[in-house]
Amino acid sequence: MSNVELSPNYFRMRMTAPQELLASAPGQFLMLKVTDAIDPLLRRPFGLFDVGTFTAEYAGCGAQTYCEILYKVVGKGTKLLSALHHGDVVDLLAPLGRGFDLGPAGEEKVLVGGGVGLAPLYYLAKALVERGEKVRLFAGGRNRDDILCITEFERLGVETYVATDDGTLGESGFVTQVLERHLSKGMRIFACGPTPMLDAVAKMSARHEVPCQVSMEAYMACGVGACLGCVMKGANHTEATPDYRCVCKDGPVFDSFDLQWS
Amino acid sequence: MSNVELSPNYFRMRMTAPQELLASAPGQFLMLKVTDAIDPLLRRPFGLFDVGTFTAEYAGCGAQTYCEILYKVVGKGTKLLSALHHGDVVDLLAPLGRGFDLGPAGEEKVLVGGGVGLAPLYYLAKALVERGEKVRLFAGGRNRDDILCITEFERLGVETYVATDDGTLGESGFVTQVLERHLSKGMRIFACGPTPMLDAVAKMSARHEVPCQVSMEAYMACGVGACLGCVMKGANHTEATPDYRCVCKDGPVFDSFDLQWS
Amino acid sequence: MQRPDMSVAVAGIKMRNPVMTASGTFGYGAEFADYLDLESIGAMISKGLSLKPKAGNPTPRIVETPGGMLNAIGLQNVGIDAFIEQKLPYLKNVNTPVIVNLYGNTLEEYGEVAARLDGLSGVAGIEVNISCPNVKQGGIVFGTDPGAAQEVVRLVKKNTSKPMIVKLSPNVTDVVLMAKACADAGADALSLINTLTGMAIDLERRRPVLANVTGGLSGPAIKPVALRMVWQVARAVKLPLIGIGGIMNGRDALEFMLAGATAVQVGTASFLDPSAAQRIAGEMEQYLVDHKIDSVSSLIGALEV
Amino acid sequence: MQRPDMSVAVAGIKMRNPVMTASGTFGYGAEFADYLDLESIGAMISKGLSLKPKAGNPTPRIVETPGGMLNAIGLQNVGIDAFIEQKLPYLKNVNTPVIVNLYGNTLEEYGEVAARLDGLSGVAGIEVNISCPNVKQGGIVFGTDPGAAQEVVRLVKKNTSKPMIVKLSPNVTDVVLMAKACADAGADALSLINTLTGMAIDLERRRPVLANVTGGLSGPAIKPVALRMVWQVARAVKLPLIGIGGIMNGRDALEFMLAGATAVQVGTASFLDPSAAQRIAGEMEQYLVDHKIDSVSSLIGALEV
Ligand SMILES: Cc1cc2nc3c(=O)[nH]c(=O)nc-3n(C[C@H](O)[C@H](O)[C@H](O)COP(=O)(O)OP(=O)(O)OC[C@H]3O[C@@H](n4cnc5c(N)ncnc54)[C@H](O)[C@@H]3O)c2cc1C
Ligand SMILES: Cc1cc2nc3c(=O)[nH]c(=O)nc-3n(C[C@H](O)[C@H](O)[C@H](O)COP(=O)(O)OP(=O)(O)OC[C@H]3O[C@@H](n4cnc5c(N)ncnc54)[C@H](O)[C@@H]3O)c2cc1C
Ligand SMILES: Cc1cc2nc3c(=O)[nH]c(=O)nc-3n(C[C@H](O)[C@H](O)[C@H](O)COP(=O)(O)O)c2cc1C
Ligand SMILES: Cc1cc2nc3c(=O)[nH]c(=O)nc-3n(C[C@H](O)[C@H](O)[C@H](O)COP(=O)(O)O)c2cc1C
Ligand code: FES
Ligand code: FES
Repeated sequence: MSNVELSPNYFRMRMTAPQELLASAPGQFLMLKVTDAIDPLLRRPFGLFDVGTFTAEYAGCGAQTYCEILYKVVGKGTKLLSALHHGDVVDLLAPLGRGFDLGPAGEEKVLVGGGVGLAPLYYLAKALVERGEKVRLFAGGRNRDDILCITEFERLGVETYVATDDGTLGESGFVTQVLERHLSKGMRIFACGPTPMLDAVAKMSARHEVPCQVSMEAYMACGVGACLGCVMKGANHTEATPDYRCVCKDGPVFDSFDLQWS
Repeated sequence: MSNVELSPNYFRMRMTAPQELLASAPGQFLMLKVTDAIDPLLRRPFGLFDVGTFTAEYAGCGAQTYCEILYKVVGKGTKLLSALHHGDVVDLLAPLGRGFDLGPAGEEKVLVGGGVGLAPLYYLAKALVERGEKVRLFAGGRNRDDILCITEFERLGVETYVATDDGTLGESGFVTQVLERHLSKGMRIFACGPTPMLDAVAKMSARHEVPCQVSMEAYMACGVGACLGCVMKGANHTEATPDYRCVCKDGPVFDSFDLQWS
Repeated sequence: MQRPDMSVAVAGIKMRNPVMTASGTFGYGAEFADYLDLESIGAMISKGLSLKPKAGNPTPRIVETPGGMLNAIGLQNVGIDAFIEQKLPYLKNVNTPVIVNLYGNTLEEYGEVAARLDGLSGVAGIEVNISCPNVKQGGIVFGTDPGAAQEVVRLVKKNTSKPMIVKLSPNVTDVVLMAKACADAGADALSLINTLTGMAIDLERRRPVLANVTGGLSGPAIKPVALRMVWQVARAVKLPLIGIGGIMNGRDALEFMLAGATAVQVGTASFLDPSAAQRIAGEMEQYLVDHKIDSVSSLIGALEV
Repeated sequence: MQRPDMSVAVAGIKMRNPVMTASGTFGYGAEFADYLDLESIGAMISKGLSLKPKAGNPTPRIVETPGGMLNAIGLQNVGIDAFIEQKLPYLKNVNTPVIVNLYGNTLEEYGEVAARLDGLSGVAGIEVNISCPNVKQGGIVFGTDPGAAQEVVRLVKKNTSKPMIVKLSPNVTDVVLMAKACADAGADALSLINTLTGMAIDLERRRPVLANVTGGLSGPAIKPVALRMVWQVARAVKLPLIGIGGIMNGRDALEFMLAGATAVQVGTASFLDPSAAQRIAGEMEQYLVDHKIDSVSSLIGALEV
């Protein structure tokens, strides 16, 4: 594996992975067991940032599938993860969940990422560019340290727009404000980031009548739809007629219309 | 720190330590917190194998005290310990307990170590040799992999005798049999190793009227005499008149007469 | 050497090995088919089912704690009818006993759910979860009151001809008293333990982490309590016991058998490793091979005290 | 900003901060003088003392469990007289309240130990450990029976003019019931929780690890149960509470205060880090500074539910 710090507290980790991951969809995620010990006990979920193959020459021992994650250190699991290095082994469960529906060709694709929410959008951008789609990325964060891998997106040919709360990179303000200026019918939104941002994007997409998919986060235990710990309220959820969706199994990517927003 | 495997499952670890450790006595021990996490939760006790000072030139930044331990991988704590390497930091509590009483000068000093029980005897041998004493070491183990650092003892000028159960190094049989052939009045025994060995040595020393100190092991939680978890029966212990001794505080080194043997 | 005999039977339910999957931690079974061979484990226990579908609690529902986790799923389930229609047909094709975990919001519901299952092929037995508040008796939990537990057990017994396992709560002063009460009321086997009630607090938000405030503690943290309770009950009650609580590997499982369990259930471990139940059965067998033990049942209650 | 006010008072015992050391985990205090400043902590609680010296249980007495440890020390102690003669004089010179934890092998002994301490200078208060078996009532534990607990509390109350803290056992169906019983019987404060009864098994030897078979579970593993019980009792009983169970750092301690505790006790943490109590008090203060909170007492029971 490799594990590099991209900006303070943000890391990009590449690990060898089973070949089946090549069949994964952007938006799917994996769960890592950070330690063999019981602390932390549960696996930690991360979006697939990229999946690919080392050539036999590069890998030195037959072609080798790898996957990458982009993560932020927020607690003890990610702290431990950040200390791993070449030669360490980490146990991964993947691919999990339902990824993005790329939608029909021809529409303009708009990716909206907040902070580490960029992670699954890179894998998505690659898939879209491969199909020859026009892709724009709107990336937001609190400050410039939260804006990651923009060059990588640009290298794919993605047009990028950046906004930071404090204006230390790109426009000053919320990325949703930038997005709103560029939004028009015929586009399709793919968003990942903090819930308040997704909430704003979902509402905006409704106003603009633009289809929108969001990738959600929730506390997870199993990642396979068994524990019912990660559920979210579906659009029609009421106390009397509850409608819970599993983020791990029915998501993490949902059509924004299928969920209940604030 | 440095951490090298001496023979299968036996490691020698050197770590920088507070200067106070220079005032420690052979036979004292330290307790290591193997991980910041809660698994394993408790500290693990290890005898001081050596304590010394790197010169300012060697350390590169002022003289630096270090200590060493010699340990065997037996469970999860020692397993984790064995994975540490240069640059890692481990939290140590030392020196703890009561060490060996070196006794009057002039007597011949006899060290008896079983397997990793050799650990505290090296520090002891150094102290004795420094005082100009004649020192012999009797080292036993199941097979040759259990016999460690004999060269280091010989370099100090210690006369060494080795026995292994399977005869793969030194004499075949128990080290106590070898010891018995060499034992005579005017000697003083210092023993560390598995309890059955210590039991045999204690009885032999009584028969030969040779003073004998033994370094004991017990499950420990606090290491400072507070939890009363590590106690052992004193010589006069009975159900009616109980006499428990703390291995961590009253020991780990005891006069063999002060303990109750099988 | 021959392969050791791993089979055990609990209240007439024959299993190829003692490893069952604990209710609520294995979905309805199918969720795990990609990760392990469902025909490699002893038995599967369904998510807890009630008469009507149940929405469960608001979120957050789970949180990690030191060496364990709290859950307040709130018994979300599809209801007994949907289970029978949608989930059971799949399970019938799996050659592994299926045990239905059930509960009622009232005493009567317990009886109705049991009746609904009686005679159904593909259901090898039922496990009655008595850790639910009895709404009518002011919220007292059936599983913490011997009298209330007996009522539930008697009623279910009347409504079923299937082997009936009663699952005990650890949140009691005297688990032996509860075990005896359930035994007297007609339980064919006892499983223990369910989760310990606990709580986690979000210091920054000054709120409980779980929307439900309290939740059930599971995982390695509770293993010592579970082992103790299995041992206590094994000495006092003749029924076969199923040990549950923090079992992560084959050694843990065998410890429960020494304490007196005929079989074990694997819960939280399946979240860390979806193939845990199969792996644990394999580790148990390997232990027997390594120690030249012919049959796993020879270990039941073999603790020397 | 000024330094936050860390002081609290429990039943009239004034402390510079809310961090006390838990009984049985801090020896008689002097053992830790090399590792922390005894005058930096809120209060010290002695090892549990009885009328006569007590030998305690055979060994092994302790074993590590996932995220915790079991102990079966068996209340080994020097006895109340030796404590007064040999340990108290040292403690009197330390400017930190000393609270004596006591227990009796019989009801009467509780009263006698309390009487022996009454009027002694240097003893700021007593903590009554009711988690002991009542030999006369067939081994039922005082702390799990409301009636028996009340008898103990009433008798001790009669024999002391010192602030009396009663320490509750978590091994009960309804901790609130026990808390109310003790409050009614005259407790001035309640501390909770003592250890959860558990067990560990040595698979190879097919024996319990502890010579005593069962032991008391402490450490991070039990924190969720402890928090839940503190919260439950805080809502039901007016007395000041002292939160105990798995507190490893300042954040843990503050969570207990949000749940309703006026002070906390640090137990197992002192084994991992002999200066834990001082460190935890420091971490609490730092949290207050970082969050611009003037006084730690403003957090007591501040959980929003
Ligand atoms: C489907 C999915 C995909 C994700 N993808 C990424 C990603 O690509 N990159 C990335 O950096 N992070 C991602 N996350 C969030 C990531 O899982 C959490 O940051 C991580 O689990 C925190 O672990 P920890 O031990 O460091 O923190 P903890 O000490 O457990 O907690 C620290 C904080 O993290 C939050 N947290 C803990 N567990 C989760 C969880 N399961 N989900 C959300 N928040 C949690 C808690 O609310 C807490 O405030 C994703 C989460 C989900 C559900
Ligand atoms: C005073 C003292 C000095 C010691 N010096 C050394 C030394 O110099 N080198 C060395 O290799 N070992 C030494 N030991 C033993 C060492 O502490 C244990 O091997 C170690 O704690 C095992 O930890 P673990 O996590 O790897 O094993 P665990 O997984 O905890 O247990 C594995 C086995 O180790 C035994 N064990 C666990 N904890 C202890 C303990 N506290 N004391 C004794 N046995 C234990 C258990 O009985 C178990 O069978 C010493 C022990 C004591 C009490
Ligand atoms: C997420 C979750 C859901 C659970 N749901 C149920 C349930 O529906 N019915 C039941 O009887 N027990 C339920 N349990 C309890 C488990 O079956 C088991 O008794 C408990 O988790 C202890 O075992 P473990 O430590 O191996 O997880 C649930 C446990 C968890 C963690
Ligand atoms: C080794 C040990 C000895 C203990 N002895 C006593 C005691 O004598 N009296 C008592 O009331 N509690 C005793 N306890 C319980 C602790 O005071 C405390 O209630 C419990 O350990 C939970 O706190 P913790 O998780 O912080 O350790 C003891 C605990 C341990 C670990
Ligand atoms: S994490 Fe278990 S159901 Fe989603
Ligand atoms: S280890 Fe605690 S008293 Fe010795």
